[in-house]
Amino acid sequence: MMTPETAVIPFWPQGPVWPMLVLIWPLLIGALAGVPGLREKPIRLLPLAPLPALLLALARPADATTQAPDVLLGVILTTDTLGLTLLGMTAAIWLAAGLYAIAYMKAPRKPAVFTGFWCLTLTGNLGVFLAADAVTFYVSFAAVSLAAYFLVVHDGTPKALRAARIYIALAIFGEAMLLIGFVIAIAGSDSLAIADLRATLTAPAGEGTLHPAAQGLAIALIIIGFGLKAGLMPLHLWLPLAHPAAPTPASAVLSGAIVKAGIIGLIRFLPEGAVDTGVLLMVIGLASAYIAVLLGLTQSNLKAVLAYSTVSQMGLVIAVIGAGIAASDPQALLAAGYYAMHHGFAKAALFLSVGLLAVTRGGARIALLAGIALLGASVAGLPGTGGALAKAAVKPAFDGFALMLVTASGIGTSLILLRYLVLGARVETQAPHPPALMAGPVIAMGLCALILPWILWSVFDPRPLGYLAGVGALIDGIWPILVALLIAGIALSPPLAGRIRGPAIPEGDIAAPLERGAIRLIRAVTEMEPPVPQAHEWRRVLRVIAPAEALERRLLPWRVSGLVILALIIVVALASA
Amino acid sequence: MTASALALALILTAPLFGALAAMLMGRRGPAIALATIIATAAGTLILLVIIATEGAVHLAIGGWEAPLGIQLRADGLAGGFIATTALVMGAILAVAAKPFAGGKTERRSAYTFWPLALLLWGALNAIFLSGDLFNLYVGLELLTLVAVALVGIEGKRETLAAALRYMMFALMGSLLYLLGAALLYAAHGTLDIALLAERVGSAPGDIVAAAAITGGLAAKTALFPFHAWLPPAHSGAPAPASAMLSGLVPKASFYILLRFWFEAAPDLAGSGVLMLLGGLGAFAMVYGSLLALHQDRLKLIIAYSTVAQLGYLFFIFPLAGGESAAQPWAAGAWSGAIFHALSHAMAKASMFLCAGLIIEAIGHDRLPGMKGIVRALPMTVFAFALAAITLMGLPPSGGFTAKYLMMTASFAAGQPFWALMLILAGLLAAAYLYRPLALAFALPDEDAPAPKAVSRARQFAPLALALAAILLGILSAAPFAFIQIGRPGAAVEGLE
Amino acid sequence: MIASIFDLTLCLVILAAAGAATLGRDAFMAVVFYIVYGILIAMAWLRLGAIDVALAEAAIGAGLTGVLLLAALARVARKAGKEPASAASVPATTIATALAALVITIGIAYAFLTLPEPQGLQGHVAENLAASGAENPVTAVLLNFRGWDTLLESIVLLAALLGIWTLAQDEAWGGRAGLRHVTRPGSVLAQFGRILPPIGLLVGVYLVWAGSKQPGGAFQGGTVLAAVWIVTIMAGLMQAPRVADRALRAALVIGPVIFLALAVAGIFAGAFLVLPPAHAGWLILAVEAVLTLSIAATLAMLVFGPPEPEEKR
Amino acid sequence: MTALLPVLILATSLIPAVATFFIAQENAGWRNALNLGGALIKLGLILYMLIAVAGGTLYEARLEFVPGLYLLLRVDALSLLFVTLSAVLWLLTTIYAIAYFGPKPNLSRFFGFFSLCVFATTGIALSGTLVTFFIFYELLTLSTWPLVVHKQDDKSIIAGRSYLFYALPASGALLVAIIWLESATGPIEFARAADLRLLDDTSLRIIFALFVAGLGVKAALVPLHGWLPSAMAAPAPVSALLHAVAVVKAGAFGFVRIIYDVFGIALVAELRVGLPLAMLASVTIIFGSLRALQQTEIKKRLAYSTVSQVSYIVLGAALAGPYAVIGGLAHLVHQGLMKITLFFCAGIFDERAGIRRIDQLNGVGARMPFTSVCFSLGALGMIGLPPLAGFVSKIYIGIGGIQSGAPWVIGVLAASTLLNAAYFLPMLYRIWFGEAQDDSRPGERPFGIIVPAVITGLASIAVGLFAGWDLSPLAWATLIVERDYLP
Amino acid sequence: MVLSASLLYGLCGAALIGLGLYGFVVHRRLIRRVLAFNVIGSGIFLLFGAAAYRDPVAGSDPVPQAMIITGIVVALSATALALALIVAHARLARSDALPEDDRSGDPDEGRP
Repeated sequence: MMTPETAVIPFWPQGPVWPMLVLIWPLLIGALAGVPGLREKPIRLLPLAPLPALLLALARPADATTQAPDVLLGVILTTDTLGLTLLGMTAAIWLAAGLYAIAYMKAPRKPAVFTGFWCLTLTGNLGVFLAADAVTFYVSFAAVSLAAYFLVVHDGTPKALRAARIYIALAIFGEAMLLIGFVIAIAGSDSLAIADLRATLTAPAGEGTLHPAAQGLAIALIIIGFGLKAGLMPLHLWLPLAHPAAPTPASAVLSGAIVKAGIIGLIRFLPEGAVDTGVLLMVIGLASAYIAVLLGLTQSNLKAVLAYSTVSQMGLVIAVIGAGIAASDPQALLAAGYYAMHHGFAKAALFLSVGLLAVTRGGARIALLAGIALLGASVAGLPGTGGALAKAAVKPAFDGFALMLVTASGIGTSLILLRYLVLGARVETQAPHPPALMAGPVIAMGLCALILPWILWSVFDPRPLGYLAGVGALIDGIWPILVALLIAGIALSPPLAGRIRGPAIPEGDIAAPLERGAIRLIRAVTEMEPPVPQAHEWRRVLRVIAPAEALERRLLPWRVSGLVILALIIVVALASA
Repeated sequence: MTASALALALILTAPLFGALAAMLMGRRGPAIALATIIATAAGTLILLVIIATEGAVHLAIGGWEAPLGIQLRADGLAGGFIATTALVMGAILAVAAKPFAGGKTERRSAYTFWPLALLLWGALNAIFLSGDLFNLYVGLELLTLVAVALVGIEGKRETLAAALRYMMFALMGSLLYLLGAALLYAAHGTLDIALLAERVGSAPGDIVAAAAITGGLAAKTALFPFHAWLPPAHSGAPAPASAMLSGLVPKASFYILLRFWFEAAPDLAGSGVLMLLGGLGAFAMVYGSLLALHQDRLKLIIAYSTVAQLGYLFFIFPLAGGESAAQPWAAGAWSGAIFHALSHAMAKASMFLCAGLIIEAIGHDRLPGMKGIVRALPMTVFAFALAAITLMGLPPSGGFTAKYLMMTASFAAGQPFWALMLILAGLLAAAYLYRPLALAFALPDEDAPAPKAVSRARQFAPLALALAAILLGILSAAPFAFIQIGRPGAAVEGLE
Repeated sequence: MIASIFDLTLCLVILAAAGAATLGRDAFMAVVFYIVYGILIAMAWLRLGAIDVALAEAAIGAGLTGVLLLAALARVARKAGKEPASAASVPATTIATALAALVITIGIAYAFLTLPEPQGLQGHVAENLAASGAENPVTAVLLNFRGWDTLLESIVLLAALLGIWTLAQDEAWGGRAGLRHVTRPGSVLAQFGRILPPIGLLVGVYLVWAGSKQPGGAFQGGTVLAAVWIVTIMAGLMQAPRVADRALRAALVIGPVIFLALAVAGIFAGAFLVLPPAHAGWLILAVEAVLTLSIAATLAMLVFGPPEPEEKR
Repeated sequence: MTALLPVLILATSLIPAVATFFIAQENAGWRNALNLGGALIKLGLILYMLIAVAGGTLYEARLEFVPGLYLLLRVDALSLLFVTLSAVLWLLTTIYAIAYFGPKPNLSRFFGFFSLCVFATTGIALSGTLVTFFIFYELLTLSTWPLVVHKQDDKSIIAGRSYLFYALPASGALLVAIIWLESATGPIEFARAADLRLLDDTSLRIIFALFVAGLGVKAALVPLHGWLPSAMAAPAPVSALLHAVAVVKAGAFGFVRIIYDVFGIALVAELRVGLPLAMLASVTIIFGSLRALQQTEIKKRLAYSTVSQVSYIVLGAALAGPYAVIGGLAHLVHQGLMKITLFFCAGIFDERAGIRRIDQLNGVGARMPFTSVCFSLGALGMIGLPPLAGFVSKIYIGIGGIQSGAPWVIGVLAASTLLNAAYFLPMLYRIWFGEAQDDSRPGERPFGIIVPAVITGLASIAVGLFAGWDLSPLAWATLIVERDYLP
Repeated sequence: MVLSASLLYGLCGAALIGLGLYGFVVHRRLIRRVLAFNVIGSGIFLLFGAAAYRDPVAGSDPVPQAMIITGIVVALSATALALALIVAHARLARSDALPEDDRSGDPDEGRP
């Protein structure tokens, strides 16, 4: 690591160039936004940014490694299945959201800034799927985390500002934790390759390896860092704040793509075989899945509801990852990625639909609501949808009670998406019909969610598709949705409708008290007066001088000075004798 | 006619001739001074070259060898002091040319200043070259009377009181020195330093003589606690006189003290006496610095600084005297003290000259009035700052070299106390010199009267002195080697 | 030489006079006692075989110093409004000083008593006397062997004079030196002043002339000449010179200048202040002559004091 | 030639320094030409030397000081790192200062002392012995003072007093340490390991503590940092000099020299003094950040930020592991680039828009976009945002901390990162999202004032983004450690 | 031990020195100090001369005699300057003592 290999041409990467281009291209697009001629309508550039990534994902090159030793501490990029899949998903979502944004954001504030940071966020988001070394990963992760701040804050309303403030505080906290975790791992492995880092975190104690406590600390910090992004409870609180505050296309990418950066981080970095960690993640993840639903049901903002749904879904994914780690099961980790992919498309479609609801009337609106219902069902795992495949893929990771919980989580998922549907149906229409650029992406994303899992099944799961046609699987897929419909029916039944008052939980639930506490802490720190020495005051010095001055007055008369001279003679004589 | 005789004759007589000429021709003072400077400088240069190339010069006056005659001896030490004196006197007299200019009619102070100043120079040179204790006495008396006269030259009540006060110490010092010399002669039949070195033992007579000489010279050198006369005397005199009094005069009595303890009576120097002298020096450093901190007049600050700085010099006794004399570090300690004496002479003279120019510009030397003086006298303030650097012992200056050498010696000798005192004194010096400097750099008060202009040429003299003090530090190697020439005691050796 | 009763008595009287001079209350009486003391000391010098010193002590130590002290006392009494009384109580410093002085006295006495065998330079002087150009060993030492001391000493006198002149008031500068004639014409002093100068002049010149062979010399002679001048002025026969007077200044510096020139000439002999034995005799005489002139002028001016403002006259 | 070059490099600063004093105030053309010319020539010489030293050439120049004691100028990789930094930043700061001051008074004095400071810094960098180091170190102290009090108002004078109040006792401590050490071992050359074992452990520990006190003032270690914030009274180019080009860097550089070239890692470990120093540095990092958080003035906040950031270098040096040193050394450069950017920008804010307090920053992003962007770059780099410069140093120091058995260091790093964010982000927030009270657009002119900020701002991205490049500061730091400090 | 003349005068000189030192230090009036100074001086000379006269065979040593004469002249010069200073000071200060020795300004002895 200390002496990277030298390139013949400085900065020119070794290996395939395309992955580097995937990352550089959006940056160039972002920079273009600042060019005078383009500055007026930079939003139009947005769809261009993810195109190379999408092409790369579609091309599906063989596993290859690209190195750029001069950049950062030596950039290494790889294209493995999981990474490419999620890369493709991410690129697609960003493309869709970008197209959507052209229509949605007619007169945005500071379009150039928005475009620039959109592209920067995108770069980071793509980078996490390609990175094979910790520093590149970290840089990408930081880019996606921090640049997204500008997407959240874009509207500039007080609400947006507050949400963004909390978002950035948490993001930086997460970054810091992650950095420490990485640093420990790098120190333990003396390497930057993610694979080595992973290995060192479970390496048995011994010469040249990390102390178990350090390993534990690193793992914990990595979980905190990525969990924060992935909305792992109780670190989820930014999601319900940021999503409603951000412009809709931004919400879509936040929930559909950016959150996945945390997921890929957990998958990439957590070492297999860490049983305790895995179990812990499983517990927290499942708990998240349920609690988030309960919290989400109390919300009345469409995007907040969706955000809690994301938290819930990600809980599930994290539980899968936990299970995979605990069981040292790479298949489970792959499945988690698969599940995340489906969720990404579905959630992107759902978020984008929020904007569509306001501009759709008549039959189109009914079709839209039906589509939303179908997507919701897919997420809940309705057989035949892409979501069912996703559920099926992750289930082998669980058994017993956990499996039951996973299956039953469909109830919550359905409920919360029903809540969305109900709330969405109440949205008042402001415009006559939707622009194609808004409708198109929603449809495309929805279709991707429903269909792509079918296409990719074979890549992720060795089992034949036929397995899904089994009765057990069908029942498992349907009953939670039915239960949910039942509950919803009861709740919405005339006698109860409008009577049930959930507790008034603010968006972001625990965010408010935490925020108050943080503000109080900062204020306390700010007002603290440290004992800084300021001793250079003359007056104090002068006090020291007073005795000297008195002595000086005493010595001045000759009778004293002369006597002292005589005394000195005697003393010198005595000292010499 | 030999070059060394010519050099010595020039150095000894040129200032005296100059003084007599100035006494005769009242209004030609500056011109006579210039001629004196040239002649003395020429002699000094020749002497330096001779010492550097051939070693210490020895000359029996009238051809009478000791013990009958008086011996002149010019070793590296003497050469260093003579050269420094020439430099300092040159600068002082250059600045003095204006306030003490001849004019149409003869004025009292303008008349007496020049012969007095030149006599002072002559007395200094006589002392630095003399190898005979009684001859040193006469030279010392000449120096003292001239110095007293210069203190009182302003003719104000305070300056006369200061002169009288100085006179008391000086008279006492002279008598005690004479007593010591008489006892030494009575015991050993000679006052030649080289001969005494062989004869002085530790008989009661020697001890009483040493005690009397030490007491007398300490009073003249203004070693604490005999310094009471110094601040009023040095601050009351006109600036060029102060510069001589502070920069040069105390060095002469110190020089004799050095010659006495290191050359005439090295065996007598017990650790008790050496520690006593060093201790008083240390006390003087702290005490003088503290009082300097509290003064509100620039010249008083500089004067108390002299009290403090003279204290440094006495570290030479514990570090290079007695049993230390034969140790490897003695060379460093000895040279360090000499470096200090020389660089202090230049820096202190420069400071007093600066103070004089400031007084010319603003009419007084009270600190608050100095605010913003840098605008009117940039070179002067810069010179003052450079001199301050030397006094603080900061590199690269002669003061630093001195401090470095003495500190090294004190650690090597296992007496780090002196080193710590040196550091402390440097800090205190920084503190008391900082005040005037900071004020000089501050923005002037808006209602302050505009300072009078002072010509650049005159500002250059103190700057040259301050630069010389700095140069002494940058080019330490040559002077270091030079003042080792003929050094008593251990052989010349480098620092370990 | 064994001490006689005379010596003992002399010592006791000296001590008594010194005690009166230093410890007495009245300043004027102290000065008077001091003059007496000076004369007694001069006698002691005679007893110690040092006639040159005795002469010098009588002329300078007792005479001139006494005159200076008296004159100063008079002027101070005129000018100082009040006189500080001497200490009524005996403070601790006084006792301590007395103790310290006593200890030092004992120390000196002890040192004197324990002096090693004398190693005087009588032998050296005698050996080189012939080459010195003087027959009186003291003169030989003063003007040849240790001529540099003497040269400096003559300059010390000038330095003192310069110092005194420095104390003039600015407006008085250039005027006549301070001492005025203080006698009425026809008084004893005035008469004395008429008779003394010729005699004094003779004595002075003789002292210088004799100095090279017998006791006496430039300083003693110069003192006598100065005294003559002083008395003449006190008697009102002459006016004190103006300090700006060229002739006066020339007289003041001529001795040291010639002496210095002689010293510089030594470089041609490869040394400093060399009196070639062949010429030493007349050189010494010449130097003594000019030195006497300068010393006389200087001593007189020392007594006259700084010039004083004209209008006060 | 090998003896001449170091002297020449010194002369390129000294000659302009001395000559500038004699140039009349009105003669701006000559003055600027002299200073810029000196800076450019210096840079050229250094580039030449960089290549030569990378190839293994050694440059040495000796001058006898007193017998047995030499002033030694010696160019090794470490000196070059520092000297390159200061030379580059000197050039930029000179350009900036010329534009910043315009026709203000006392400029000859300013530029004279400024060049003198750089001269002293170069001397520090090239010093081959302890005594040489000390002499230039003190020269730096002295030549800085006139710059600190340049404005001559009361605040500046107080600041100057405070500066000397800290700096001079420190130099005393340093001198005692040096002399104590050398009295036992003889003159110490950095390149040759002296046998410090001639002294006992306790003495060595005291000496080390004295070194810490002596260098700690310039490096602004708590509690010796008090002068730095008050020195903010000086004009912006001076702040740039204090914080980036010369002064604090000299202290930090001194720590590296003392630990690696005087004591040596082994002895430091044996004496167990590295850990306390690392802890002190850590306390400083945290304390400085906390104090920064409390400030309401931009420059004060930046000053405390420096207090905090410079201790990273000390921390890296004190940890005494290869990675930590690399991080520390790289941070020497990184911090310099970032902090000088910040100060350039703070100066522009102040000079062009009168913005001094943080609450005046509201909405300035739209009014002064270039300045604001550069400021943001610097601030984000300070936080350690990848891929900006600060991030790289942090990673290395953190790794070094763990490898040296001081894993708590990463806690410090994390806390510091958070605190940095806490005091920088609100500023950025105000700049970009604050409500502007005033819509005027103060010009970011002349180019000289903004171009240096842009260059350093971009550089602080570049050194992080291309840290792996062979010529990056990090690579150079690695070279230093591999060549000189690895067994 | 036989009391020789030189011994006697030497001791006398020592006593004079002591007496003079005491007077020199304790007197407030400057003239009295100058007087005491002269007493010390002559005491030293006497001591010096007596020491030179210890060797009755060789006679008095001329070198000390010359030195003493020089000393006497030097003492006279000093006395003259000191007295002139005292007079000049008295003219301006109206006092024969230095300010710090003046009774009125002396805190130790505030008696009227």
